[in-house]
Amino acid sequence: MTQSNETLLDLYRLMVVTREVDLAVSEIDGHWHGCDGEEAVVAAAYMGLRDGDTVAPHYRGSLVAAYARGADLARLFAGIMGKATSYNRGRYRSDICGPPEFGVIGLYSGALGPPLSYATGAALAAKLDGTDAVAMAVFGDGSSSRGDCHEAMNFAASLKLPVVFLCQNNQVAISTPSRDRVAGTVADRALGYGMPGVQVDGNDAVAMVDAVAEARARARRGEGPSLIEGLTYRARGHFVSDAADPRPRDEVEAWRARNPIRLFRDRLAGDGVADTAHLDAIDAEVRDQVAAAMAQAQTDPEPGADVLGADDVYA
Amino acid sequence: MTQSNETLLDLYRLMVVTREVDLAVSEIDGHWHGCDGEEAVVAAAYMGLRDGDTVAPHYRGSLVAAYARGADLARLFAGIMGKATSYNRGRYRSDICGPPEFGVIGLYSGALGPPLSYATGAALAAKLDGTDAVAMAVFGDGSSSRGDCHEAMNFAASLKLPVVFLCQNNQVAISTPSRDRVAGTVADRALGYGMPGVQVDGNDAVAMVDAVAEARARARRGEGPSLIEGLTYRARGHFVSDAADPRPRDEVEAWRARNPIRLFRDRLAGDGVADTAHLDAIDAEVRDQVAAAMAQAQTDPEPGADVLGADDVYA
Amino acid sequence: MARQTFQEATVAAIAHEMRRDRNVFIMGEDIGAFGGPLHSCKGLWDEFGAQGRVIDTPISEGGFVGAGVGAALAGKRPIVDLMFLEFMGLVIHQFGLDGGAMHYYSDGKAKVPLVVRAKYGVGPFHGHAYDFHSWLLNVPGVKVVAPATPSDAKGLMAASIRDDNPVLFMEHMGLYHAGREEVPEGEYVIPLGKADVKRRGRDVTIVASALMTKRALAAADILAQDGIEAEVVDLRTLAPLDEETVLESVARTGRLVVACEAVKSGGSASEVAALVVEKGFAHLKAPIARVAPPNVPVPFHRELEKLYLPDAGRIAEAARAAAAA
Amino acid sequence: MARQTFQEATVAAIAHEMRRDRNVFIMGEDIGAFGGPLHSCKGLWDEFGAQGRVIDTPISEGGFVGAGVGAALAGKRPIVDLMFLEFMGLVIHQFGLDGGAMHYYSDGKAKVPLVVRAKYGVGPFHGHAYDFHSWLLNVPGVKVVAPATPSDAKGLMAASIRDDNPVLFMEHMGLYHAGREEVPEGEYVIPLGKADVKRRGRDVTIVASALMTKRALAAADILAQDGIEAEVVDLRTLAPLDEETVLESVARTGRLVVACEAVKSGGSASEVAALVVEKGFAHLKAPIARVAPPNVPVPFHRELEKLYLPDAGRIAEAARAAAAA
Ligand SMILES: Cc1ncc(C[n+]2csc(CCOP(=O)(O)OP(=O)(O)O)c2C)c(N)n1
Ligand SMILES: Cc1ncc(C[n+]2csc(CCOP(=O)(O)OP(=O)(O)O)c2C)c(N)n1
Ligand SMILES: [Mg+2]
Ligand SMILES: [Mg+2]
Repeated sequence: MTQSNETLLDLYRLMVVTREVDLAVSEIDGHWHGCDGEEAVVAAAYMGLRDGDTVAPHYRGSLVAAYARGADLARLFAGIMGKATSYNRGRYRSDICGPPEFGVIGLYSGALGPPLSYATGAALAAKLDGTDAVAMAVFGDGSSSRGDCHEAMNFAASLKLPVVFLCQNNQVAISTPSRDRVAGTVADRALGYGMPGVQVDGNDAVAMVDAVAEARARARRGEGPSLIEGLTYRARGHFVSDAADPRPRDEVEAWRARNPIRLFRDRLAGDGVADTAHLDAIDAEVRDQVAAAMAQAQTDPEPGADVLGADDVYA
Repeated sequence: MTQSNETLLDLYRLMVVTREVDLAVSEIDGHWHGCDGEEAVVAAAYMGLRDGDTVAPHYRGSLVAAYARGADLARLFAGIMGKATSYNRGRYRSDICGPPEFGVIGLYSGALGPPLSYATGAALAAKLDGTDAVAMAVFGDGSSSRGDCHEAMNFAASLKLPVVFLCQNNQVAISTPSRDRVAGTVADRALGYGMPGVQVDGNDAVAMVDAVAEARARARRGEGPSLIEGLTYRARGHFVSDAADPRPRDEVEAWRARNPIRLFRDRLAGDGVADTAHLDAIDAEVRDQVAAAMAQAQTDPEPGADVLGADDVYA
Repeated sequence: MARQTFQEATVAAIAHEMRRDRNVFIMGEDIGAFGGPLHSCKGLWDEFGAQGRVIDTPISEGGFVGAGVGAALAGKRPIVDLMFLEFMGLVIHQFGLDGGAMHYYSDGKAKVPLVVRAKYGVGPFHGHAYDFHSWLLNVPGVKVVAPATPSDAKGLMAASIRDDNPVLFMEHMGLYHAGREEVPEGEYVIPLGKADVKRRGRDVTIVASALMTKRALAAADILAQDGIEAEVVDLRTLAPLDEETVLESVARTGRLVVACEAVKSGGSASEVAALVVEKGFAHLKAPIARVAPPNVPVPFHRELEKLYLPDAGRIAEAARAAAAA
Repeated sequence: MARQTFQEATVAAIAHEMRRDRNVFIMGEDIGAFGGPLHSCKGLWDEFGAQGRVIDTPISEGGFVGAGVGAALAGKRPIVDLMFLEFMGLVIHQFGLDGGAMHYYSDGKAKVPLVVRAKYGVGPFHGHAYDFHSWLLNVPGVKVVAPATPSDAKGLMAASIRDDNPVLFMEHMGLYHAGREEVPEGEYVIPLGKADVKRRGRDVTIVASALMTKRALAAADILAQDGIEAEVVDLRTLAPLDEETVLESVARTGRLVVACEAVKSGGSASEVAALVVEKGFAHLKAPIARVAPPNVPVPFHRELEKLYLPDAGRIAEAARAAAAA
């Protein structure tokens, strides 16, 4: 599958947004789980969805997913600080939970795994309604060990639901290397469910977006779910202020050298999709946008006592 | 791997026990989940374990597992009626939960799935203690869809634990055909965990016992878990009094024609392992043993009020 | 009116709502052509199966309750047949913690109109009896419904399906096929969160739900022979609790017995007792008695099961003691 | 004596028990070389890692808590670090329903000496705060421990490891690194099931645990300024509840406030209130007040979090009202 130049530049832009969001939030939140090195997987996962589609993003990249679905960056940033202007007025955190009004299903508790089933349910709804909407169910390599992952995949495969399962495999879970605690490869699991499974170079933006496009098209045609494993690398710590990184220095360096934004940039320039000046302009525009959104969020008001809403628990 | 004649005859005997237990219990308990047609898988799973090994049987076959580990048949039958002479004095049912003093882990609630992890824990204990004990984790095709199955397999495979995962695939779960709701094949899932996985003709007793022996030997050598899928067929209803059987008549008949006891009997006679008279003698001896045990259990006393043990919940 | 069992009335409500609203569908293990264990979905396949609205699921409780949450977020109104309440422990995260939090955490943007129905209770079906509802009272955002009669089952199931929150609908196996009563046909909705005074009396209040309501009514008959007039309050909805009705009753009687099938420690009977000693203390003339099983798992032998579960006699005894105190 | 934080004292107890009994081992996510989130296992890897007794697990809570149950059945004494109590909803079946039933259902043959430790609580670590212990009071066979001080953490962790039942050991993140105190070195065991009167007083009893004990003590200081002498009963073990100590205290004071971090509805405060109105009614001179968060999930913004969680002022206010009633 080949993407249009426009799509490629949108993808590039979203990768730059991912990086700039990372940089901006890192300054205000030591507990921010960044996407440095994983921008290609993140941006490819959430780009180009349609109205009616649903995404249950991996928590690492969740804010980018919400942005890609149309949420306002300033309000998302406000949600990291719990400001009154956030989409939920400060009741919950936007770093792991996007606003549902944009078709984003977040972590409503801290548990990884269950959102894979929620995405499957959204796909079931699409099938019941006879639409061609799809659901993206994105999860980390560590999260692939949750029973939810198995239950969602078997359920989706046996009912032929329009789900794209995407593993954002950064090869580590907090401190635990996936080679130690994820037996086999995630992509190989697809075979056991009789669905297509493919391992993709997660630092190759084009390969990623092609794989996602193919899986989505298949889902929209009613042919059922697929599994994509984007093999990438967490270039920094588990969260911003995570000091210790026990991973081999040379491994870290080798992956950092394969920075997906830089690789993609070189390719776009090399293939003549855009010249350096154009790409620089995108960079600058994104940087300004992110900075403005952050400045806005920081001056936004804190929530008042009424937001607690002790009687608001029921719809 | 080739089994000794003695082993083959033990296997035959345990298959006959499985059938006779079925027949006997069917008379007193309409909710008995029988093993008709599945005797080869059941007997092969539980035969020949050693002291220190642990088994978490599939509920269908659990009583046979307890018997194979050395529990007394009369007391097991008493446990079906909740008699005072049962291993737990009537507090719990022996049809789905064997006595732990025989290394059997049953269903302590009605939920299928979690025992796979309990078996994995027993294997972890063996590894920590440096013994060569193994754990058998047996489950149905329907139960393979539980997240527990995935979590236990990944856990065992990544820690190289001595577990044999055995799927008693009778191709149906209550009314749901596995081809409808178990995507792919169970055996193929092994690949995704990087462990050996094999589908075996579950009505071929020799093939089954060979596969089990190989997997156990591998586990005892410290080489980690394996997965065996024994493909068989539930020759009758979900439980004894289950009237409706929506499965295609000819499919049912074709499988009934491949009755594993009959097939094995023919093979034993054909290969000269035992002549018909010898096999008949085993049949008769087992029949008497089962009848005597049932007669005993039926006259055993009911539990008294003291068994409730309102204050006995803590060890 | 139609003479229906609890099971029939429940299914009638589901069918009615499925006719009324195309977004309603049902899923669970063996609920399709098979009709569901204990006929929990009898007839639904014939009417709605071809529309794809009666879905057999794999044995993946977290997966399909989770799918229910996801479908509800997407605008459907799923009913999940969990088969047995015992399995709530496998799905409380999806149903309760996540499902119950979504509305609040999204500041009202997300709605989770999901019904999980589940069989439980000591009864003729020997096993899967455990009564696990009490936990959910401590999980914000979920509702818990436990009808005692066929009519209530019908009206409360309709209301549960129309409710925009995750609702646990409890179906007691000891009531399931245990006799028919006249049940209103067609549209019949009983609001959630309202208790029902099933018998008036001035001497002592007995609060109960589900099978315990039936036994409390039998206890009231026994007590009447001794000249004690017991009022029986059937909670019907356990979360949110109808505080008013309970407090109003105790304000009149001054005495309270709470009968509950969940084990005593940590059971929902404690919640009712705490409510009354907090807000109705001035009216209390006697200790509040909780009549509930001891703190052990449901035992297997039939006689032990009987010793385990409170019966009319034990409820009456507690009420007599309260009335005399 | 050593000056230790809650976290250090807890780990000291684990290390001591691991030295004492080779069957004790620990597993959980990221507890190996990394040392566990918030240093929950700091130092254990260095001392016991090479023996294979500190095991990093996959992210499979049901799987590794289940493996803990299985290893316990097989004679080991596993400690499972669940990371956060929020995940109890993912494992309550394995830990509670199955794990808690095994001893009883096997007529004493099975023992499940398993400790699940879990962090929770509103505190400096922003998130994973939910206090989910109350459910377990309704699950037969499990124990629940919630220490309030470093010393108690040490003695109760030792007792939990030596206990032959599934024990939930709760580690409040607001207490975890919040100051040191003198903690006995070496062997130090506090029996489970015994409450501790942390302050004597004759006017009103405040029952609490964990962070609420600290706040109750602060409330008692406030009350003392008004001449009200509050007695603070720290439950320490929530299941089984030390009924005697609570009842004895209320028998003297006649007034009871229960402070609890779990949301009010269905929280364990209700259990304490129910106990007292059932068995201590004769001594009660005022309504029992439960001081607990409202029935919503823990909100995110720091100010909302503060409004959500009871503080010393609110506990004092409730006690003052009780004392005046
Ligand atoms: C069910 C559950 N278990 C544990 C955690 C704690 N936790 C938060 S992030 C994380 C690591 C997740 O690893 P992975 O899925 O690979 O995502 P990554 O952080 O690498 O993006 C863990 C264990 C959790 N949030 N949920
Ligand atoms: C977790 C769980 N879900 C559902 C059930 C109800 N149930 C009992 S037996 C059964 C079918 C199991 O199918 P399978 O694993 O194939 O075993 P089989 O009966 O065919 O031997 C079901 C769904 C259960 N006991 N536990
Ligand atoms: Mg990862
Ligand atoms: Mg089967």
